[in-house]
Amino acid sequence: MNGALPAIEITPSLLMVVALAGIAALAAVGVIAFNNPIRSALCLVVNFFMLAALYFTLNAEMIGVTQVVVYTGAIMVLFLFVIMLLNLGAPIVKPEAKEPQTLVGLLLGVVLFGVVGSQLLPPLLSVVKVGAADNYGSPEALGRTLFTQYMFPFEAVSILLLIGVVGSIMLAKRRI
Amino acid sequence: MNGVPIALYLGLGLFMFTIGVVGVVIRRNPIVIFMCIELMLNAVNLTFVTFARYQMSPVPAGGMARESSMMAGQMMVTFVMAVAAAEVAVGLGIMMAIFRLRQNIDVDELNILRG
Amino acid sequence: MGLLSLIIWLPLLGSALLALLPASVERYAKPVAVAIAAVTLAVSLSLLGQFQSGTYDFQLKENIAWAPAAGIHYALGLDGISLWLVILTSALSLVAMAASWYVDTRVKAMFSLLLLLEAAMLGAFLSLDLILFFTFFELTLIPMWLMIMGWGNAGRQQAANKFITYTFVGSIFMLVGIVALALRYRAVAGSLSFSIVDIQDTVANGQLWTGAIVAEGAIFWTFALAFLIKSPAFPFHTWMADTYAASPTAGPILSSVMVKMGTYGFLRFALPLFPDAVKSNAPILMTLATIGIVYGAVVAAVQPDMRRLLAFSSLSHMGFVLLGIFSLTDAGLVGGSFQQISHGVTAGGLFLLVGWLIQRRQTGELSEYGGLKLQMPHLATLFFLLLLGSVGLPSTNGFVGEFLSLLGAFQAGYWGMNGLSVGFAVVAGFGVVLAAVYLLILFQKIFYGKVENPENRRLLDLKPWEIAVASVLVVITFGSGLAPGVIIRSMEPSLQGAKLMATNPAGNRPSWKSGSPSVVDKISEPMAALLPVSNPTGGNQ
Amino acid sequence: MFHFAPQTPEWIAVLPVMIVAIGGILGLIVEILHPKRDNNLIVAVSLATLGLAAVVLAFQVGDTPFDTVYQTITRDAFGVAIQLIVVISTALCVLFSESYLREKRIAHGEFYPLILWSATGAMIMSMTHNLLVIFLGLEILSVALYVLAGLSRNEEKSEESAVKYFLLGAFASGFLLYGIALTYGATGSLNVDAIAAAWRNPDATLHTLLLFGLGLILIGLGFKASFVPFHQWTPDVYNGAPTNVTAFMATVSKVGAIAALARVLEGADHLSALWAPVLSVIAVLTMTVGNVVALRQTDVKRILGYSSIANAGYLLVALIARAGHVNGRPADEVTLGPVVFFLFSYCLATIGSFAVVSLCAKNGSETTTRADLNGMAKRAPWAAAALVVFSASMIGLPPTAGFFAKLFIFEDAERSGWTWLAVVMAVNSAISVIYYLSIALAALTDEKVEGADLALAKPRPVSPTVTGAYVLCAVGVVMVAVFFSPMINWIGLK
Amino acid sequence: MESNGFNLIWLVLALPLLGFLLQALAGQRIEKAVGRRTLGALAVAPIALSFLIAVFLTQRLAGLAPGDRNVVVWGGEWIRISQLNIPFEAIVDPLSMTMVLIITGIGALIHLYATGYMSEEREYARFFTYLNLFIASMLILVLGNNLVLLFIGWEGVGLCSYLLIGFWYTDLANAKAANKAFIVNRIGDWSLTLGLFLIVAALATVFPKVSGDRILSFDTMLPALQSILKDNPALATGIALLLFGGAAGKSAQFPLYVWLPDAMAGPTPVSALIHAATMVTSGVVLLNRMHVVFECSPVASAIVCAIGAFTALFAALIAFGQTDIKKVLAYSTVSQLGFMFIGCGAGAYWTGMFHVTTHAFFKALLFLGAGAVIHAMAHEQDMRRYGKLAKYLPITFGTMLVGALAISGFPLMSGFFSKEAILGAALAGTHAQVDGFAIGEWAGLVGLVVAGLTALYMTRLTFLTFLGNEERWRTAPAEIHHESHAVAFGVSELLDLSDPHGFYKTMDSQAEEDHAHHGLTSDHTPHEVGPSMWIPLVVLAALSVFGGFLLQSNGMFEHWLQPMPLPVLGEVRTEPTTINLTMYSLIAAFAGMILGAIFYYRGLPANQGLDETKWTPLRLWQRNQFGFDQGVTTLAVEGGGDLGRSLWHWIDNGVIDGFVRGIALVATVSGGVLRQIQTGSVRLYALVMLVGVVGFLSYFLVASHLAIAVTGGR
Repeated sequence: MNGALPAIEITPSLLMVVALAGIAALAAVGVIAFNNPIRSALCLVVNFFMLAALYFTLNAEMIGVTQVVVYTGAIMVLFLFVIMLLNLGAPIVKPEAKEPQTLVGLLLGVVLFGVVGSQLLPPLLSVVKVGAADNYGSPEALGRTLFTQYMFPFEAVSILLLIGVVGSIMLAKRRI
Repeated sequence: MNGVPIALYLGLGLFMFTIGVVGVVIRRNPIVIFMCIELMLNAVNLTFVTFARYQMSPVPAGGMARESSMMAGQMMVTFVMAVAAAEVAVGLGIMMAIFRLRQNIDVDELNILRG
Repeated sequence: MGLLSLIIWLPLLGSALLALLPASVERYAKPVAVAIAAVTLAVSLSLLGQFQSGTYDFQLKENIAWAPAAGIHYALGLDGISLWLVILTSALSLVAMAASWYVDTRVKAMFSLLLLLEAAMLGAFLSLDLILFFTFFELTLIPMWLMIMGWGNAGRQQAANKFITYTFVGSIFMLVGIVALALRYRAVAGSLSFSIVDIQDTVANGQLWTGAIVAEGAIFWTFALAFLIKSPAFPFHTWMADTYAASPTAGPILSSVMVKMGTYGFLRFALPLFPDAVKSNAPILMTLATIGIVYGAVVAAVQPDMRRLLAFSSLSHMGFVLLGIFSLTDAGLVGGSFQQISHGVTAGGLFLLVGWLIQRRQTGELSEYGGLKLQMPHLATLFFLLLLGSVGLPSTNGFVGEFLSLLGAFQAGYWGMNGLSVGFAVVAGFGVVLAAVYLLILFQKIFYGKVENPENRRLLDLKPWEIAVASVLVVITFGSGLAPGVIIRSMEPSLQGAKLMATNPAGNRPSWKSGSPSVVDKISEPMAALLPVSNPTGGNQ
Repeated sequence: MFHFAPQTPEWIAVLPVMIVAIGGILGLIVEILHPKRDNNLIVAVSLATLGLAAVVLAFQVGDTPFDTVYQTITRDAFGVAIQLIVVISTALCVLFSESYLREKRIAHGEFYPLILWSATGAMIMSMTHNLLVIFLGLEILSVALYVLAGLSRNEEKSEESAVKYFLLGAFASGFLLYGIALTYGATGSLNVDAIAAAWRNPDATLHTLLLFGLGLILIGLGFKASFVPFHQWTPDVYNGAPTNVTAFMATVSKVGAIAALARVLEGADHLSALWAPVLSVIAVLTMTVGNVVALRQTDVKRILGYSSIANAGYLLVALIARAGHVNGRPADEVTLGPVVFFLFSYCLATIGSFAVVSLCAKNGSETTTRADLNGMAKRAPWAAAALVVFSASMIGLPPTAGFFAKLFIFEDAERSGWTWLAVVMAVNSAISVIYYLSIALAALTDEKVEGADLALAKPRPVSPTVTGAYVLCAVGVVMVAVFFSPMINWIGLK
Repeated sequence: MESNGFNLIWLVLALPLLGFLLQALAGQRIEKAVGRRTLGALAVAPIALSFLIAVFLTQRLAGLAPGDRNVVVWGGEWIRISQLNIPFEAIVDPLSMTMVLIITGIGALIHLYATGYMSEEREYARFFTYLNLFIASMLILVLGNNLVLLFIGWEGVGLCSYLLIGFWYTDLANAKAANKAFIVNRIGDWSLTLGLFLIVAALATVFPKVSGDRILSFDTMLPALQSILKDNPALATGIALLLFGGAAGKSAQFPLYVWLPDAMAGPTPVSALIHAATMVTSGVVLLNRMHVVFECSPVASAIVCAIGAFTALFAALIAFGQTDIKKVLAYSTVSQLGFMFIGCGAGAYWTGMFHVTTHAFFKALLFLGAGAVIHAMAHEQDMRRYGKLAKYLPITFGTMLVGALAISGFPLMSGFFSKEAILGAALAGTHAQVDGFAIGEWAGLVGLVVAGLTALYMTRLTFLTFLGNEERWRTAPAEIHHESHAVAFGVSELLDLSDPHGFYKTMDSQAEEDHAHHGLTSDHTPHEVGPSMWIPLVVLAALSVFGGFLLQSNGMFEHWLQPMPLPVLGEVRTEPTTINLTMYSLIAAFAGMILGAIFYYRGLPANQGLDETKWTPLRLWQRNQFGFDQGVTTLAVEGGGDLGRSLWHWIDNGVIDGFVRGIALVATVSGGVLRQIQTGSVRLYALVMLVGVVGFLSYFLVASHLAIAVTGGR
């Protein structure tokens, strides 16, 4: 598989996916590039939306919906809420751009991307065949699976959520 | 959607993951770091869904093996979202707590504990 | 429960009993502890009646599987080597209690620790399982440390930490060696065992070490390191002087038994288990012993503190033990083992007297003393008599041990390392001269001259009971010097066994497990050990 | 489509987890009903449920192993043993918590439900071959711990440790997840048993995916187990978190991580020729860094933190030694016995040590340098004695559990051809003597007279529950050694 | 040999031992109860009784055929290991009985003398305890039937010597002299031990299969040694020299003589008994006992001869320079011991013993006489403060004059015969030689010179002490040393301290008198000593006059000792053929006496007076033993001390502990370095983790390619 790059047929769907992915990638860069946390958060929201769209291109409708509801709707709101609450809107921290740590971090990021990407991406450029049924992402499929095969994780996650609830109460309550 | 190479999705996932990692390493605002972690999780989610969709791996023939396989990735994403929610609740709580104590959340200044 | 268990558990439980005693009955702590120790001594002495000499095999054996899966046993046994050490230990524990009689603070704890130490040392001398031995070996450290810290003198913290660090690090290496040995045994025998009887059997028939010279040497040195630090031998002795100087009165007395665990370890474990390594490393160990003898003596002579002086004297005297053992001759082994006992008695006695003196004067600095002979004639006499044992005057026990050790070292020259070992005997012999130097200096500085220090003029002589206790040691010193046969007869077969385990070629070594039909008979011809093995006709020219 | 055949799950396998989780809920209810009361009832409830879980687990010892709940749950001797360790450790932590928390003025009733739920996380991690379940268990364990680390909300160091633990923990979870994703991509399954099948497939791309995935999973779990270079959070967090939480973190959290790691490596055994070398390097680094850096520490909690790093290295040696199938050892000979045994002895000694250290807390504050232990022998003689036993066990001296634990690892490593690793471990054990000894001796040393606050130095009565905790630990450490063989036979791992 | 009838020998040994135990355990009580006289009698009696028994046994021994005079008496087992049996056994033969007679006979006389001499001293009982123990040890030395048993006595007498030299221990100088004696002796003992080891090793070559019973016993050992060493002179030389090293230590031969002059710090009876008559001769006894070895080695014999001769000359020269009366006698002893070794070295062992015997008579006499003088002169020992004492001390003078003549070799007195025999053997002997160079002859010539010197310094002593023209103590009294009584300064306050254990005195009853001599003052009038002291003097004087003649007549002594078991050499001639020995030795003796009389008849020459600035450098040098002792002692004491201290500081504290500290430092420093990255920063931790991740994945990247390459992707 290591020969010349296989010819890829340019289709509209491909172009759309490339566009979505491009925006998502840009937004991701924005998250770490902006000094202001609010801007970062907004970039993250954009990124999450793009991801939701990409899930739809993968036929994972239920996941895509959940992505919008959970991440964009709940988690990011929470983030923004905290940022506002703590009055962190202004960039209170010194810019990191000139620190050696930033340089080393970026360098390592490049290496990480290079190491993994160089092995994974070229051979997979030619894989275009989807193996899953088209309705595999339907709520029905998810629901059936969740309550049969994944009943134990489903029970277990309830403990986790309970911890989340009790934990945040504990962290927030006034009585010390 | 046919015709899109899996490498595109995986590449985006890897890129987002890397950006998230780099962000954790270079940013000093714990909220931003946390957001970068969320970015990593989303990259992972994308990867899961991609693999679930493309089903590259051979799976034992017969039975519901293939179906199990394509659902597994999505299940994982579902649970990751649940976990992320819990983590956010707790994580932001912790940050609030320390902010109340110090009025400052620059992670580089969190260094009483060292050595 | 067998007799040997009784000997170990009596003081151990006694120690626990004392520790748990309510503080309100603290005043009974001393008599109770002494009673327990006395009973222990009585039981130890009763071993003499049970003991059969004439065999190197273990007697009164006890064996309870402790952790069969790991091959660990609660295995006890007695032979000629351990017999006298057991008696010495239980006797000196009583002496240590006598030395601690004037302790006023935390009496209960002190005597509880003394009993614990006694139990641990007895356990170490009676164990036939490496892990059991190691357990007891280590168990001595904490009580000793606590005694130094709790009742010690100036500089105790540093000394105590030095003591425990040095001895502990050494023994950790031994633990590693023990495990490695057991693993090696498992490799040849199929199952783990820490029993020296088991392991030695495979050594005797050559299974264990064939083709594993390096492993044998390495494991031997882990043991040797621990024992050398414990004994202590040059250059591992530096913990000793500080420890002795900072210890409470009982410390050095028990310590002079504790150091025997090192030399005993060589006899019990190193010789039977690592024969080839012992043979090839004997010159090194004899060199260390010889250096220790002379070095200890030279340095002892300039010590400003009497306990330090006696500490270095111990270094010197224990050198003879080591020298004798590693001469791997009958005379040397008997001499070394005998020297163990006699050093215990004389050094223990000297430390006892020094301790009483220090308790009266609260200092060990020699410059604080002088002229005490006029003031305390009984102390002076007893001190001098014990000192004679330490000097190695013929007719004292010290002479027998040193003489035979040196003779053994000299003879070792006829066994594969000509010249070198004669050199050992010559140089080590000079240590005997130097012993006179530092001990006479010690005596002179304490007892001769005029009483210059007004503090000393207040002193009364020893009390009758003190005189009685010390006199017993004096009697032993001279008694065992004049009639050493009692001791030698019972220890010799075991020592011969150990020697043959170390020196015979694989396949012809005696074994505790499967005996040895031929070799022992052949060797019991008296002159055989004097024979030049390598060179049957040549003299030492 | 997607009509997966219904199965009747054998809930008995998850009964212990359920009991503990419900125990937490009961505790929460009690707290809600009586918010201002003392927490004795909650403690009692917690201990009772943990005890019940232990009893249930004890009855499961020796049963035939089986998978259930659609292969998400595995019940085998290893899992039961690990769960027992988790339950016992949690109970011991709970036992000494109340007195400590009250002394530190942070006696929140919610502590107990959270610690119980956290324990269920560790239990879940040990009883599955499913990566999803492992991940969930890990998160249950961790999220509760993030909260608990910040329990002492007026203490900056406690909050700081919570932030650090949370950020780095979530970061590591990211790697773990990405690793699971790649593994999933290669195997099409979330079950570790599928790795072997995927490895047999000749597709090189899948191999690469698998290897990267496996590597990232190891990193994610290695973080929890504190392997170098993913260890740096350990001393800081151990230092800052309340002592009882630290005890829990150092033991239960590590047990869970090691158990999951064992499961993963078991699944990836066919790849062991690839991962064993790199893990052996990590093991050496972990042991050495842990021990060497510990030498320079003065804070006992930090020392124990570094000690836990070093112990993680020893455990890794045990895990590597298990990759022995490749060395031709008969499969039935290679068990996880050494790992379990080491974990148990480590937990007992560590919890005991922290229980003793928790006595340093006074009137809402707590300093835990070695000097703070001085005088322990007078204030609480049994605590000092117990600390000596714990140190001996950590060093690995007979006749304590620690000796047998290390002995087993040595033996396993030697038999599997990892003798050099065993030697490194031995040398490290020798180095560790110094700092363990320093802790034990510090407790036995008297206070310095000058500058000591005599009022504080006066003996304070030690709560019987704390005493109970460390005495139980000490007795356990010795009894495990004494009744070593019966125990090993009972648990069925050797 | 049958030991029938000789078991009494144990009684000879036991009596002094009993005396010792009695004195040690009950001496003070007896003294308090019945007084010193009885105690003294109890001390003398065992020795005297022993002497009587010894006489009886000697007669019985003499009654045996010469070849049978070699009786071993079994005593019991001592050290026994399978290869070696060293029992308690006594040997009764002419050599041992001769010594027993000297020891008990002279010993009894000196005990008697001491009862008077010590009558004013504290710790009377302690003195006799030591003295009785000494007799017992000395008897063990001569009676022991093997070298190890001999060694008990050998060190035992050394111990007693130590105790007695340091008898007045409140003066530290005495204590140091005692230490020196013991330590120097130990050096000799070291050599002796090594010789013993070498013997054992040598024996091992001929006793391969023989039972090892008693191989060190003389009756077994000597024949064996003879058979081995006959063909192995090098081994013989080795053993002989090591044994001689021991003998040189005990018998104060160069260079180990240094302890003997200092030993004069002990009470004078001790000097007479131990440091003149008995102990110092044990080296000669050893050589006699082990003569087989020496006879096999001409080289060793030559060395013995040479050292003997050198010591004789060296010590005689030093003796001439001394002013302390006891020091003169001490160096004289060293010198005479040198004579004895000349005789032994020449192969005529009996001559050495002969001189031992006569020397025991006259040197004991001289010392006791000196003691009487010192006693009379308030413990003043400096001859420069004596003069004209003959007037006050007639008996002492008379007997000492006899002694001086005897040692000077005045014809027909005892010293004359023994010295004659030695010089004769030396000059005639051919045994002591190295490569054909006969050292014996040269030694004999030196001996003649020394004989002259002996006469000279003895004359000097006699004149300075007893004759002359002024009573010099009247013009130059000794400086009076005021003993600083360490009175209870501040002690009473100390007594107030708490004393829960009863360690301390409660009342101020402790200002005890230290032993203090009253100095010699100008109005001092010396008095003759009492009968307990002069009777021994007279007896010894008689022996000094007639002893030599009696023993010499008909070669009695020679025949008594000569058929010692196993002679290797043939008969050793004691009459030189080349020169007329008698004439030369008479010339030497008389020349010495006449010269001495000329120099000193007027009294003390100014250049030897109290004012030492007027001394010639040569004399000063002579007096200081030519600087040898001082040099050696300084080197040993200071050098040893420096060595010890520097070893202690450099090796112990520096190298060893430094090494340990270094290791600890390396560990903690590397720990510290690793700590540097533990900054507390989350970002840094994450970065380090990232490094780990990247490294880990890179490894897998490489490894997977390698694995695929190797396995072809399993």
